[in-house]
Amino acid sequence: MKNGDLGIKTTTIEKALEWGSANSLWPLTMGLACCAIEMMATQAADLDIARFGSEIFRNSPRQSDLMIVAGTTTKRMAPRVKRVYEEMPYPKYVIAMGVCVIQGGPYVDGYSVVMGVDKVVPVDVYIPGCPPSPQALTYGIMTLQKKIKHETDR
Amino acid sequence: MAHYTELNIGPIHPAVHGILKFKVKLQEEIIEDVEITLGFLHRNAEKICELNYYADNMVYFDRMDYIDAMNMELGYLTAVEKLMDMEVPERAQWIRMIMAELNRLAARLVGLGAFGLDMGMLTPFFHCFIEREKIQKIFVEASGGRQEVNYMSIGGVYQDFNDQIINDIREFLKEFKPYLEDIYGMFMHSEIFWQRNDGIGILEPDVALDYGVTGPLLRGSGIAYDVRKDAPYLFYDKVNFNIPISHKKDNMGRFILKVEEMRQSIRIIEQSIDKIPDGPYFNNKAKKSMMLRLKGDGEVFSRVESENGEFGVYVRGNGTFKPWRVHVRSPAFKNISVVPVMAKGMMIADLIVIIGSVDTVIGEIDR
Amino acid sequence: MVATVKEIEIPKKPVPILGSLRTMGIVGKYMFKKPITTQYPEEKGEIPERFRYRIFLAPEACIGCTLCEQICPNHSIKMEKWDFKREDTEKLTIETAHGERTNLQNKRHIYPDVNFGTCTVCRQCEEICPTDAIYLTHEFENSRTRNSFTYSPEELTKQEQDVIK
Amino acid sequence: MYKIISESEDKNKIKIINIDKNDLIEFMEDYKSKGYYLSSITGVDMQDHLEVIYHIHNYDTHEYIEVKILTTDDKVPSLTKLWKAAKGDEREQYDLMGIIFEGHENLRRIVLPDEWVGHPLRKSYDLKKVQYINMDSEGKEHVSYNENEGW
Repeated sequence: MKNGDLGIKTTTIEKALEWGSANSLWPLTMGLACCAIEMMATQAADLDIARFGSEIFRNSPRQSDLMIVAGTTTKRMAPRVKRVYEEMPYPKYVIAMGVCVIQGGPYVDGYSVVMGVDKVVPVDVYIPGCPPSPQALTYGIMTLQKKIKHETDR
Repeated sequence: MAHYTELNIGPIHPAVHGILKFKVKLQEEIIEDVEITLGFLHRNAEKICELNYYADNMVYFDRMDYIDAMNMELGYLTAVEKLMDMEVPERAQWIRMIMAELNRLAARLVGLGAFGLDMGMLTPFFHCFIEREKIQKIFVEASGGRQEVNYMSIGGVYQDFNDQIINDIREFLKEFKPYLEDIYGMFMHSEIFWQRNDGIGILEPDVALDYGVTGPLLRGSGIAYDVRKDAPYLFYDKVNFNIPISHKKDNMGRFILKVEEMRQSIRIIEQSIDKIPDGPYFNNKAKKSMMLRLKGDGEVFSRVESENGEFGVYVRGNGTFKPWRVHVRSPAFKNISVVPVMAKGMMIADLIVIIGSVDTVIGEIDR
Repeated sequence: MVATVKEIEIPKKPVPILGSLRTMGIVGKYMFKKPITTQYPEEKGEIPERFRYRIFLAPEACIGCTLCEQICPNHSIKMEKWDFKREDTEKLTIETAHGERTNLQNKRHIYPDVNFGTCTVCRQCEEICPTDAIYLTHEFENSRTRNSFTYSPEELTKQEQDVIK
Repeated sequence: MYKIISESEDKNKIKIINIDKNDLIEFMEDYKSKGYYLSSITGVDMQDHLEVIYHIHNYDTHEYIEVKILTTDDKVPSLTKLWKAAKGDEREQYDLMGIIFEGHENLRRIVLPDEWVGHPLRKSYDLKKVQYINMDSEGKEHVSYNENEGW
């Protein structure tokens, strides 16, 4: 359920919902390639993203509301990414991590890589870098939280 | 009458270490057959390598075995430098060796952590990543990149070691040695770990050779094959180390062997860090400016020992600035092909442990 | 041969319960160590000197030689016309890796335009730049909500928060 | 008896043996009995013909040998009966290079979907013609040139 779909004009409740969903983003392990290792490093002790309410990486799309697409999405993988995205319950958010999923990255010359995962699923936050450091990923998650709370637009 | 169940594992499954699909044919809980589907991470690196200049391809080799980037670069560079008759200064070779071994440690740590996760052991994962983070900090100090380092280049390494890096490596090793024993202890004193691994995933040596398996998987079957010993590259013939082998042939033996290899890697680094000579870290012939435009001619097949085994690179040049053909002999590709043999007759829960023990990296299988 | 082959020793199986207690002992030891988590947004942790991320440009030093464009492995850099007013180029001295350079000129007025959406941060452009005009910085906080990562030469000189997309 | 056409060395001091493709099975059988194992198969597109390169390796004598054969009609005999390692390698080379290994019992594409047109590592492969992959509800993959039919 996106903002404004409630039917009744109850801004306080919407604010509370936004606050709730922003601070309990449960990511899905969508580790496709190199960035997955940095995603694991973000989850690990050094830069524990549990501090942001992203407590654990869920392995089931039904239990998660944030999909971090970490790594190159190939053409063969794209339909599967889409299917997993469709299986996630609303409200759902997507983070594109790494340049491969932003615009194809180093594989722009190739034949089997999707030039940007936003052609497959709608993306909320893009994190450039190859691969982005765990700090950069954490900043991306903070950007998403701000976006959910309508605090940022860049 | 036999009644079969078909079960799909993957492509997105936490236990397959990446994106791979296993189609398992089950009779009750016993595995009859495993069919592997590859290609979900086929990034056409070999084709792009043909379109690029020689030195630009480092980017793609970094991302093949993405947790062992230094060894991948080394595999490509040993081939290309032979192709161009380029000599590498001694200092650069020692630096490369230290970095390759450090990265082997880092890659093993990821492997061990994920192996623990497969069995529901969450604690070793965190401890492994704490240590890996320290290695990556050394990489950043040296090269500026955390994981995909792009540190080596044709004719040497991009940036020189300074005293701080050497100190940091020494300090890291001092801390790491007891830490490794602790991580090892976390696994080895656990009964569940023993019960899930002892006698599981048996790989006979003749089967392993037939399938072209290399690396810890082959050494775990009792065949002492390591490229560092077989055809020493860099200065591996100037340092003392052991090639551990195990005749136990199962997951347990392989696990102990991997940890033993890490201890040997530490030994290599300790010896080589004292031996780094002064001098240039880059071949002047390939010195910066237009170094990336070098011609290569002829053909060469070069191999190095990566974390998964023998990583071979075949490069064919035709006298121009771009390679005519680059082909990679991927160790993980061979290793994964033996999983159906190892898993046959086992329980479905054992398949997960076997995949964890084989420890593949998909980026290198599909390329 | 210096490398020797050694058969590994298989340790004994742990005694039930006692083994688990030993594991708990090992793990418990770390309870009394210093916490290692970096409290990220408040403190950035120690970033080593050579860490590289977003590309910046020093327009005074750029001579428009197009070397960075040629070297980029995935064509992220394109040269673009930009009317940058330089002042006192004759007097300007810039220290580079190859010694001091004076009298820097950019007669064609072309400057690099970087698409950070494909940049792999491989640092080849920084390596090759003869005047160190293009360089990589520690600036990593550049996630966006829009897929537009093309930095014009002018934006390459600005800090991340000033680049509005 | 097989006939060795010529011998040379590559730049890494690996012996290259050129043989005729009809002698391949016989040659490999001989070397298998000497204790050699298959390490890798490489196809090289030389535009007018294809080169297939086999690297074989002896674990006891530490010897690496490169065996090279030429083919003009894309067909070479399969080695799957000798070494199981050839199964995956031959499928990969068929997929990317379009070499048809005669006698391989399961010669399908391995990294690309079955319907993919062309063999990408060929020099004549047109990179500008973009192909898209879609998947139906049963998990079967379809390839098309039309962007709208992709994923």
